[in-house]
Amino acid sequence: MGDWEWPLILFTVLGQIAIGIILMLWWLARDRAHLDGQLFKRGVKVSGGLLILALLASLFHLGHPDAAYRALTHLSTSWLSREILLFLLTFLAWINLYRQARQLSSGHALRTDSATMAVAEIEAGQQTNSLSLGLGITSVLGLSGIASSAMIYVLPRVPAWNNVGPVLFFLLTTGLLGALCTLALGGKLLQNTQKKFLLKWSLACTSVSLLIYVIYGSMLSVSIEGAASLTFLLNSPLFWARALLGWFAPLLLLLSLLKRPQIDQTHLILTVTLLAGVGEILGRALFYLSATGIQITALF
Amino acid sequence: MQTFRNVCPRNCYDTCGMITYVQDGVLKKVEGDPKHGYTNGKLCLKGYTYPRRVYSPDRIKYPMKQSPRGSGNWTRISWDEAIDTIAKKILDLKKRYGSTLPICLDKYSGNFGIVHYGVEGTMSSIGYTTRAVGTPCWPAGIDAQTYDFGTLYSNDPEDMVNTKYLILWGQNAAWTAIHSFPFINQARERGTKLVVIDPILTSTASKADLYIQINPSTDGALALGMARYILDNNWVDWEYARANSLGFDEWVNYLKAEITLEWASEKTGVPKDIIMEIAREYATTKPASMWVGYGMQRHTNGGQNVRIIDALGVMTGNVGKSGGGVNYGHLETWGFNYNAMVNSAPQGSKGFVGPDGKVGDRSININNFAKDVSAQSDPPVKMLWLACRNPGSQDPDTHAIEKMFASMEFVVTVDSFFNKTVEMSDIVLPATTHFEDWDVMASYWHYWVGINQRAIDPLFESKSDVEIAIELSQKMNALQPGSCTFPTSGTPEEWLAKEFNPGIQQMLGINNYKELLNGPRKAKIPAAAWSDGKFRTPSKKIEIHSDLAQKNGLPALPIWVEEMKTPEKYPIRFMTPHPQHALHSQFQNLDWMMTANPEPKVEIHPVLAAKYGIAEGAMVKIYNDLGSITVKAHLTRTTSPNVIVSYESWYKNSNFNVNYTLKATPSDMGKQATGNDGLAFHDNFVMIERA
Amino acid sequence: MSKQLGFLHNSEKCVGCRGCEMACKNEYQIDPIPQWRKVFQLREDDFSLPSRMFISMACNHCAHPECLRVCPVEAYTKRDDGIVVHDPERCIGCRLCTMACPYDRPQFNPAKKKVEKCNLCYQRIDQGEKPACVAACIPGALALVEITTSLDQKTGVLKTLPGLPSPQITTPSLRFVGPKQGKQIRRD
Amino acid sequence: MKFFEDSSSQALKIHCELLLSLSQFFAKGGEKLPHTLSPLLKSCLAVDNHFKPDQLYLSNEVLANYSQANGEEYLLMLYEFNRLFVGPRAPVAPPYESVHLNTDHLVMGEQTLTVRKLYRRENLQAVWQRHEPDDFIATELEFAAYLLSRIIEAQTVRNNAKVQLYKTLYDEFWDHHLGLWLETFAQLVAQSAKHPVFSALSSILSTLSKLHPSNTKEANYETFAPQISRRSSCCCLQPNPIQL
Repeated sequence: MGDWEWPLILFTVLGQIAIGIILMLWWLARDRAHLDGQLFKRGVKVSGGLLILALLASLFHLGHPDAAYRALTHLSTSWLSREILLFLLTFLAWINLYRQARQLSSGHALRTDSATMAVAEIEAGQQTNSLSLGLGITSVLGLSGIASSAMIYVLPRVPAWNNVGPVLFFLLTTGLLGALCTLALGGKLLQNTQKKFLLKWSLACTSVSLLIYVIYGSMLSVSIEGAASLTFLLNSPLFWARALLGWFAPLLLLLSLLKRPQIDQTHLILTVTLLAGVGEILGRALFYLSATGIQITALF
Repeated sequence: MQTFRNVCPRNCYDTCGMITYVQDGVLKKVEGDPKHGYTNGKLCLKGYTYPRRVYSPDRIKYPMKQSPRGSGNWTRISWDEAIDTIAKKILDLKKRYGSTLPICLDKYSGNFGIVHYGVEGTMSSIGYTTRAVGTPCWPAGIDAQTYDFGTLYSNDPEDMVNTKYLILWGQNAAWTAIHSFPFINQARERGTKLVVIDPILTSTASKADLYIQINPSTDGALALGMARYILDNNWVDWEYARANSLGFDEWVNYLKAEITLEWASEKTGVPKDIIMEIAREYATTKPASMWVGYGMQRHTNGGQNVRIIDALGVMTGNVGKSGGGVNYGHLETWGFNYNAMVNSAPQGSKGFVGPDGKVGDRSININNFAKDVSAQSDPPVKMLWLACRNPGSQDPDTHAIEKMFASMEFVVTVDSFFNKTVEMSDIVLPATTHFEDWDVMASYWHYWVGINQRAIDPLFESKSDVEIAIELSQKMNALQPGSCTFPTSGTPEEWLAKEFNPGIQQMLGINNYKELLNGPRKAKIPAAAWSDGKFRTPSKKIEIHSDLAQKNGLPALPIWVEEMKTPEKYPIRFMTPHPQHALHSQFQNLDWMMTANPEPKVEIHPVLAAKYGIAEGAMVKIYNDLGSITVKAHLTRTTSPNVIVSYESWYKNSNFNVNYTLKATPSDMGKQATGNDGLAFHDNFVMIERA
Repeated sequence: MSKQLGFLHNSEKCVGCRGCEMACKNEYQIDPIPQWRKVFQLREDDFSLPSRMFISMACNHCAHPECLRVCPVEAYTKRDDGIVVHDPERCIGCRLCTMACPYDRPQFNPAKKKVEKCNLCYQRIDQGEKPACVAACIPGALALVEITTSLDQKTGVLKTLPGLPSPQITTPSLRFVGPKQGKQIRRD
Repeated sequence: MKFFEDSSSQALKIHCELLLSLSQFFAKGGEKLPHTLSPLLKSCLAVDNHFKPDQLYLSNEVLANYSQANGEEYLLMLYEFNRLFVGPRAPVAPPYESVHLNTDHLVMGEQTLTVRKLYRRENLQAVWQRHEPDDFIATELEFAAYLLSRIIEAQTVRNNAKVQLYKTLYDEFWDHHLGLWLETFAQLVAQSAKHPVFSALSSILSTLSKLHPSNTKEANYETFAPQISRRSSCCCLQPNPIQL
């Protein structure tokens, strides 16, 4: 059985939230003027903050963080090298977004002036294009970064990991927490359609995540080590907490949110985001804890 | 990088030749000495940990004084103060009791270097003292072979390559004599069958062609059954037996009259057909060799069982033959001067008047140390001197030891690590390791002798036993001229040189001890013990009928003597054989060992474990009237359902000590050659429960 | 890669004396925790008769070393003779190799915060000496061999033993002569 | 105010005295605490007045309090000293650099030999060389003090080259040896000390290491004849007979 890997848990989950937010912004900015400037700025700032935190957290996993830069040197076969590279590129792309966010303010001011509305429309339009390009690039880099983090754990030695599971889990975390955090950040800045979409999307992610986990779990038992992981999970109160906080509670809340759009949702959204966040953190902790490797079975 | 020659001085069959690598005066690593023909440039797992022993920050560094004893309140004192305190105490006791008999020495096998007999010399030189006499390890077997052949004397173990049939009888070479395996393997590669007879399926037994899990303490019965079958089939070497032994026919009559295969099988738990099989094979495959381990003689009838096995060897004419023998051990290569040991008592010393009227030391039983020390009244024992010895964890009945120590006036211990004995001492003196000493070591198994150089300077303020004796002598003579006869000069190397004599030099084919610096030497004696037929018994023959044994209250013949019966209250036999990662209380406390073997275990048969609801890894309380220990269970079918096994050892920061439950039950023999009967370590009975 | 060196462990001769384990520590004066080479006692139930049977295992210098594949800093390199060498200078202590190796032979040294493992004494081999463990093996159970098809065709040479991970994961350069069990007269 | 930001002879003297009194404390052992505690207190007070390091006054109060202690109290301190640093039971905090800095935690490690070389560069050697490890804390502290005393001498004769050289040597020795393990050692003592004096000792040791600024210039080397004073307060180092 593995250990409680705080650095890795924080690195993966925070990184995935950050990229999830960018991804959602990208979707919102998919065509002109849908993405509110304020939300864009807020989103970029928050995701950047999370990304930095994530990268810092990852250092604590190393015996010699000072030499972390060397981790870039084995791109040929090491998914860890690839992950680091992609996350650094994502970070660069984010810096560009940040630059755009700062310029945006000037562009934004124009809107208020009705006389030059036309100009503003165009400028805003161009901006949105370049924005969505920037967001697009960041998201793609980020998503591939996340995919490579997942690939690190696809180890023949660890049957529970040696499958598509890790990739799916990591991406779903990205989608779910990305959407929820965007909702939480967006608040009034989001149009109802956008809200609705994000809620539906979150709902989809949660249910898919639950579904996949069930299938994944049932497949674990084919190998001895996988079975060991499974029994560990089912016997761990953590797992049931994770199920409750990360799957069932969010499902109910999201459904009720979609059913009754009229009521003020801010608090509910915050709650569901929080719950899902905790759920995912526990989920990630269990991911590491439950890992059982194929090993020598001897007496001593 | 400089290299030095050393020899491992531990109480072990193999007594390995070592090469020590030293740089800037620091010991870097150790290797086996390729010039040592028996250990062949290889060490055991323990030997390789020596650098950790020498440089462990846990080592005892300075003379220290504890006040009061057992309080853990230690004061560092100078050598001068330590020796002054000790000297004054000795003189004070001498004054109060008119002799030095209140001073008791307990020294044994912590370091078997010849110069270390200076410990005994230290005591002799202050007067007549009380001495823990005997050996816990192997005395019953020694006496058995002394009654039969006149002394213990075995074939060169390298001669095992010539055997065609090999029985290891209660011997776990894989753990205690690993260097014999290449020779055993050579023989096996040429088709020799290996039979291992042992109550425990040891690592050695696991390699056997035939493993026989015998009822403990019934080895003699098995040998008698074999003898009867050999007799019935007339596979007896009458010529050899009648020509070389006394009382053979008398024993044959006993076999005819008293022994049946059914009885032997019933006693030993070994099926009849198996007894017949090994009897036939052993008697008809020539030469056939038997290696009698020390484990099998640690019983109340252990010596007698060895005598029976000896007789089996004689009956088949396997004694005195290359590739044969009933091999147990030898002291042929130990003919040194013991110069450091032989010091006459000071003028006018009063001694103990023995039953024979001789004045001398007062000897007490090393194997019942606690009780015997406490039993002395005229004069009582007031002071203990302990060197090369850790009774605190190695003697039977630890509680009794604790009580006895508490009753002492003064306890001095010389040691390198803070073990249970040091814990109960007033003064501890830091001992050197063998890398910091000059010495010479012989083996009680192989025929090689090697020199041990001082490879590094003694660490901190550690001193060798002889250096301590010199200081003590200087001090005592200053305080009271003539009160100590130990020489007050000589460098460690000079002391080593004084141990050699023409006899030993001739045996080793050298003219000067310095020649040993080029490599260990093998004694020039025949590979087959007793091949000259000159036995050392009173009759100069093998004494199947031994009047000496009879005189000592033992059966004259190698006949069956009943084993100790399992008591109702304590139905489980608790065996505590030698460990793999330690030699008694040495080695296991070192960091490498604590990583490789972090905790003690007790081996329990699944059937027995189930009976007491004990699961793998559960903690088990093992207890009897004497005391109890609690240890982790390991379920294994390598033991039998009525025997549990835990290997004696001293773990760092642990009070695990099997001897809390071990009664000081004497074995049947030992008095004749070693002064006291041995210990029936393996006749220990307990009860278990889930802790 | 011109050849593949590896170990041949004769479980028939090995008595589990652990000399190899400590000879390795002595040769490199390894810190207390890491065990480059470790002797394992096989489970009794995996064999027809209960007895004490052992394998001695260090790094298996696999043909497909997972440690080398996953290591982000190229601390692992595979020599022409197939020896997988770990360079502690490069290691940053990410411990991914310890997750990836089915034999747990890359060992994390908490004192150095880096991973260490057996490098098959390549310095000794380059000077024509035997690896320390092989040189120290008293019963002659451990040998340095070249892993070849002809070796694998020899009768009695096994690729794995009960209790060991499937060799398919990393194709270890370790071969066995299986333990032989004699006749046992038991009291249970 | 920190050491070396203030390299006035007075500051150096105070620093030097602290090192020496600590060296004494360890060298003379628990048995001599009645003689080594007050000097330690004295030098700590001087440090406190001059540099005002935070918290030091607390330890000083403890020292002040216990330096007045009666014989019995001193016995308790003695037993604690031996439990922590000497034995015969495996000591809690062995006072040797290599035990803490070398990952195998043995005495006579590589650090022991490197400090031996440093001493030799100054034509000095540990008094019990080859028996006592050269990286015994008292010896290292005394050597540090020695280097400071050389700076002071050089300052008085206005030999700036020499001042610079010995400052560099001092930094080098501190940064590669004492400075590397003193804090760890202090922590170990703090964790297991059962007597206030040793908690105080621990904080004095950490004050010492905290106050020292890190600085790693290599010295371009030329040796001067050793000037080790044969004052009673020097007992671990002696002129190297081979060199002289």
